Amino acid sequence: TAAVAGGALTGTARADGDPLITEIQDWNRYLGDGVQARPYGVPSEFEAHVVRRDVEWLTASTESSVNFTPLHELEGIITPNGLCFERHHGGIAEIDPANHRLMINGLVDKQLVFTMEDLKRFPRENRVYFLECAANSGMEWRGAQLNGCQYTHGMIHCVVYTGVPLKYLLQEAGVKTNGKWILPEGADAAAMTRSVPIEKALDDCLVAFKMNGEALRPEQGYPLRLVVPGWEGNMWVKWLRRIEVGDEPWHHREETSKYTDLLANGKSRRFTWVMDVKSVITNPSPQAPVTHGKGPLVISGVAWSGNGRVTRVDVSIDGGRNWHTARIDGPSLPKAMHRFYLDIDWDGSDLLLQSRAIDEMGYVQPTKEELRVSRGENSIYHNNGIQTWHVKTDGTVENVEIS
Amino acid sequence: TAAVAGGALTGTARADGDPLITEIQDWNRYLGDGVQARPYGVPSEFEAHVVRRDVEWLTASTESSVNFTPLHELEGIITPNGLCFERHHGGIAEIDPANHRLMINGLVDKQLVFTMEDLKRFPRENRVYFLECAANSGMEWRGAQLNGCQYTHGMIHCVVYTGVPLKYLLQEAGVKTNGKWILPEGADAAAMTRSVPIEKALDDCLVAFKMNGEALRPEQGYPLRLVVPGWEGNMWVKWLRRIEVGDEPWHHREETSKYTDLLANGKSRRFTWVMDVKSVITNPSPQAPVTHGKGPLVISGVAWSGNGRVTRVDVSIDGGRNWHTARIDGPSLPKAMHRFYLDIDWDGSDLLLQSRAIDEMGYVQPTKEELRVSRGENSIYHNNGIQTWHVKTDGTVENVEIS
Amino acid sequence: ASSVRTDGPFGLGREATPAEVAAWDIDIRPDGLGLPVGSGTVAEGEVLYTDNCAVCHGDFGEGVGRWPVLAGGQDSLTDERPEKTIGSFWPYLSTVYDYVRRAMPYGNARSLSDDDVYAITAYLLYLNDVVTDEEFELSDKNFVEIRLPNEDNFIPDDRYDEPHYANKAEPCMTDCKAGVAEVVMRARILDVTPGSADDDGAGAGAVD
Amino acid sequence: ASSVRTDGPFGLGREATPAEVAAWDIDIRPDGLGLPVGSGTVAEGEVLYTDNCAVCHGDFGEGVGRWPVLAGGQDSLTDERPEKTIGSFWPYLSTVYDYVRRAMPYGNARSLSDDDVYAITAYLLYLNDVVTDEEFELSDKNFVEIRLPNEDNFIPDDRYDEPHYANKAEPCMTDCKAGVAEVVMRARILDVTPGSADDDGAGAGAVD
Ligand code: HEC
Ligand code: HEC
Ligand SMILES: [Ca+2]
Ligand SMILES: [Ca+2]
Ligand SMILES: [Ca+2]
Ligand SMILES: [Ca+2]
Ligand SMILES: [Ca+2]
Ligand SMILES: [Ca+2]
Ligand SMILES: [Co+2]
Ligand SMILES: [Co+2]
Repeated sequence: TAAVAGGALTGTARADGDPLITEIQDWNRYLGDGVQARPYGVPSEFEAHVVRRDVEWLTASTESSVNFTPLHELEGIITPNGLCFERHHGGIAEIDPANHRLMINGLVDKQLVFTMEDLKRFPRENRVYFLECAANSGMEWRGAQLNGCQYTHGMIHCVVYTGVPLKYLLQEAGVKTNGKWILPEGADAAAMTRSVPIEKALDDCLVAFKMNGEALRPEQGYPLRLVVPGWEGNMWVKWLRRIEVGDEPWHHREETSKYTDLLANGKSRRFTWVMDVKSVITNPSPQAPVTHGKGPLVISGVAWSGNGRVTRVDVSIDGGRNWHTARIDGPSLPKAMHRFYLDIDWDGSDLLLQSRAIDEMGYVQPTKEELRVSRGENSIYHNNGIQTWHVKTDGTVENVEIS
Repeated sequence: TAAVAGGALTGTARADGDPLITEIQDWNRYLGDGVQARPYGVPSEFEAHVVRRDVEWLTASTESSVNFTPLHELEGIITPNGLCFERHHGGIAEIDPANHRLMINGLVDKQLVFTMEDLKRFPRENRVYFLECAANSGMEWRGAQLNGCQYTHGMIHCVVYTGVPLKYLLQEAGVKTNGKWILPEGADAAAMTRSVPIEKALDDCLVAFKMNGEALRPEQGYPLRLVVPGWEGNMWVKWLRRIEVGDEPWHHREETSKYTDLLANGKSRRFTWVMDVKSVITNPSPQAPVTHGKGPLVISGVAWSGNGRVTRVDVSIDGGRNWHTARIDGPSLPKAMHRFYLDIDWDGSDLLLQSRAIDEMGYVQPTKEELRVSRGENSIYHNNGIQTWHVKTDGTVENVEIS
Repeated sequence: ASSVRTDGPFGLGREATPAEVAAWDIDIRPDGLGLPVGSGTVAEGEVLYTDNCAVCHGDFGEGVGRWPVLAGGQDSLTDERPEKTIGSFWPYLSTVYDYVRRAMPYGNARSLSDDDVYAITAYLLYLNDVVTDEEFELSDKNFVEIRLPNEDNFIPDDRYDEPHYANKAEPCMTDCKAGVAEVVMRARILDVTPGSADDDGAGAGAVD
Repeated sequence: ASSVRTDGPFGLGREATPAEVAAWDIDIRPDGLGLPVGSGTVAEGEVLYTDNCAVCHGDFGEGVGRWPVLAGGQDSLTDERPEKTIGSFWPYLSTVYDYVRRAMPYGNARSLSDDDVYAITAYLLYLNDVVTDEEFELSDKNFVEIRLPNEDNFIPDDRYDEPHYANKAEPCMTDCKAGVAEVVMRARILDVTPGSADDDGAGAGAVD
């Protein structure tokens, strides 16, 4: 009656049957763990490979570094909190919410200090938004480099935020007529700052304290983070402690030295905030090869746009010669991830998989070549070019560029 | 420069200022943990109180028992996987997906066995659904008993499922014309079974392998569970290993001894599948008192209906004498949780809070008294009566019944 | 060449073998479908029950501590605290055979032979006064003849005939009830949070 | 009586004290707004830099290992591997003062005095050949006179003028490109999964 390893028999039966069926398994006979074995639950031990991963050679220290969401292991549009990629500039600030304050200063009628409890007395909203680092896919500007969508596209996550519309807090302080920009600032060792135009601040920004229903995770800014829907992840200041209102932008380090886009002619674009329309096939992909041979194959992926909803995703299996409009499944929400599928019958020959998203503004995801022609190869940021995966006859998958 | 406890100063400033602001805190100076400190992340240490909890005297053993979702700590409509309430009948089956099989037998053209890999080759869907145990609020039939919405209403969660529409699997086997019922069965030590009519099976049931984007949690049926939208949680068979098609229902233990509703006249309703329109205010509530005194107060809660969308939620602050239509916030999806808010100015006097949901079928959440008049007090299941919380002048909250 | 799919069938999975179906197809229905060939007597069942079941369910099915009660409770269904047992509540005997075979004894399921389950089922009938003869033998031959007393008291779901649902009236919004609301009842268990002052007081009611 | 709210203001929070605003309001802008009173010379900065910064950024700002490069790279912005430093790339000196004061030295932020930051900023100008005199003193008085070489090379975001965005054409669906697609380039790093065969090979490019 002991459990029998099923590997050899998977998918086929002996004359008398698969012992995993014909013999009574331990889990069908003996009691498992009861309730409260884990008051806060964790994934199965068989899912231990589903984790955020970093690339050691990328950065000098883990405290200013990044790791990547395992997109190829996920489904739907919500990223579980434990798997949302991390990007820190001075490590994770661990802050007792009782010791956290939010200050509003600068060009306001009344400079204010809020406790967390104060903030939870304002009307609040729940919104699903993707957060993408502007450097996502940045290592692919010069050509195919990393073998896995976790690494090429994993600086993104999408969760439900609960927070106070920033406009309520600014109204409370009273923005002066010459207040045109805000400077959100973090409480961490990097004291992260970015300049945000007041129009955006008064539009859809949230001061969030929850993600996916529970408190923000420490690595995502617990107890308070700024949500800047559709815009560069770097602007979503974590451990938010202060918002200054000013009449001009600050041109701080993260909007001059970083997060500016160097063009081939030596000029650099600045304030390139919106994360453009983009998509990627997550399965199959280099970390998620096809193991089942020919026949029915689910092609699955995610698409998003900082401009609003994704209205259509096309998928090609022949390297962009012919396209099929994919099925977008589940909620289609503005500035949120979208899940798409194309179900095919695989004949077992090579595939060159691509996906191409179109957003509600009518923008079409460009090819990598189109981007390189317009921008050169030194932009680092905002690489939303169409990704190609080469599925080989043995089911393995490689990150390639094609003619 | 050490961190200063802020308790005494919260909300007020000394002449020179709050030392949490005027003195540089450790987390603003020294580096915190880097990326990959926790490849699969966990909540902040300051959230250690946000856990599932059980009530020890309820059951003889934890392996056939229940714990409760901490609704009063959550927001929005998605329950984090680690906090989804647990209900087991033989403990948690721990199953290697490679060793899991799904059989379809009975009145079909071809009896089939699927591996997990087979199932992942069918077209799949992502849908947000609440799962409520039919016994949720069951301990309140005779009157107010437990002080906390975690205990009175916490046998519910709402997540995004990814799975294969059950109809595809049944089509694959070919249901014979006399196939009118299915019997899903679990692989756990309780080998859980329920009878489900074929109309429901072919309508919106899913055979799910993911929740909130990642693999099902072990306590929620990893690697496979049946999703039966809007219907009693007990029917959502976990560790799903078999589906038999038959011409009559099976009248198994969980649909005869249990999950039948005993009326005052000694008759019992059977096959009471739908979870009716229901709501509860989660904040304030006994476990989440008002700590900030009078002034702006956010009243927050959740509503749901097994019949479809919730179209309206009304809130009363005077024990049902007068009602105010609340703001439903975030996605409104059929058979999913809905989040509602009423923002009030609290004058500091006693409140008798109630919420009342209305669904798209036009059903209105009944009062507890209406239910008792129709059903008596021995029904155990399907208690969707309007809950009353008494907010006292000191901000503490009690579970009460009122005239 | 590879092509885009529109719909099934997909040709996935494989045919189940007869041995596989037999291994898992253990369910029983009231009409006897699924009953294995076999038999067992009340007297045989008493021994098996005493050895395997009584530690939790009590020598007479009265239940030890909070473990389930299996016998008694006849005519209690309209009481304030009804006792719902096989004899007082369950509609079909097939449920007993099915459930004991699939899930009992708790912690060692699937350890009983088919004959064992017949014998134990016979003994549970005896404990519930449905049969009175210790020599009574239950088998796949006579199984469907046995009826449980409460079978006729199950009715279809008619919730939506209840007045609060049936009329679907627009609910009242203002001055819905005369007089100021008064608290008439408070939570019996003040705090069930583990570790808090009075979480040890046991309340009434079961989880299901 | 308690009443339903419609909108703000809510009267929440409290007024910040001047000391509190002063403690947190440390940001600097290109026009000099926010600069504290103070000063420091290149020579003073060299000592401070050598003690606090050189271990990571190198004696001449050349960067040790993978730690950031702070000087050099002039005229490299159109190269295949541009070197973006304060001297070669940054538009405004205020960013140096602001960033060093808020975030450096890495691991011991906020440990430098305002004068220290003036001195180090002066030294970084010197390492970048923007000033050449070791006696040069930077202060809140002369700060905004200093211009960095690359200031004029920043332009507004004009992504949507790019041809692939500007025309918003309906994309091609069939026979979009002549000939069968050929693979022209493969991933340079075959497997970055920790523990796998070739994850030690370092690739090109930085995270940002
Ligand atoms: C270690 C304790 C234990 C032993 C031994 C045990 N049971 Fe049980 N029994 C339980 C528990 C616990 C339940 C309820 C399980 C649940 O609700 O998921 C139960 C439920 C039952 C029920 C259903 C009761 C109802 O009202 O729905 C029957 C019938 C039953 N057992 C029969 C038996 C028989 C026959 C044996 C011996 C062959 C046995 N039990 C041995 C603990 C035990
Ligand atoms: C222990 C290593 C370390 C020390 C010591 C250190 N730095 Fe840094 N420095 C860093 C790292 C790491 C970064 C990048 C941080 C990030 O990107 O979040 C950085 C970034 C910078 C930058 C911005 C570089 C750019 O191109 O954007 C400047 C300027 C700087 N440091 C100056 C200094 C000065 C001045 C000192 C001493 C007072 C100092 N650093 C000490 C590690 C160090
Ligand atoms: Ca059967
Ligand atoms: Ca026998
Ligand atoms: Ca106690
Ligand atoms: Ca300022
Ligand atoms: Ca000086
Ligand atoms: Ca290695
Ligand atoms: Co940008
Ligand atoms: Co029911």
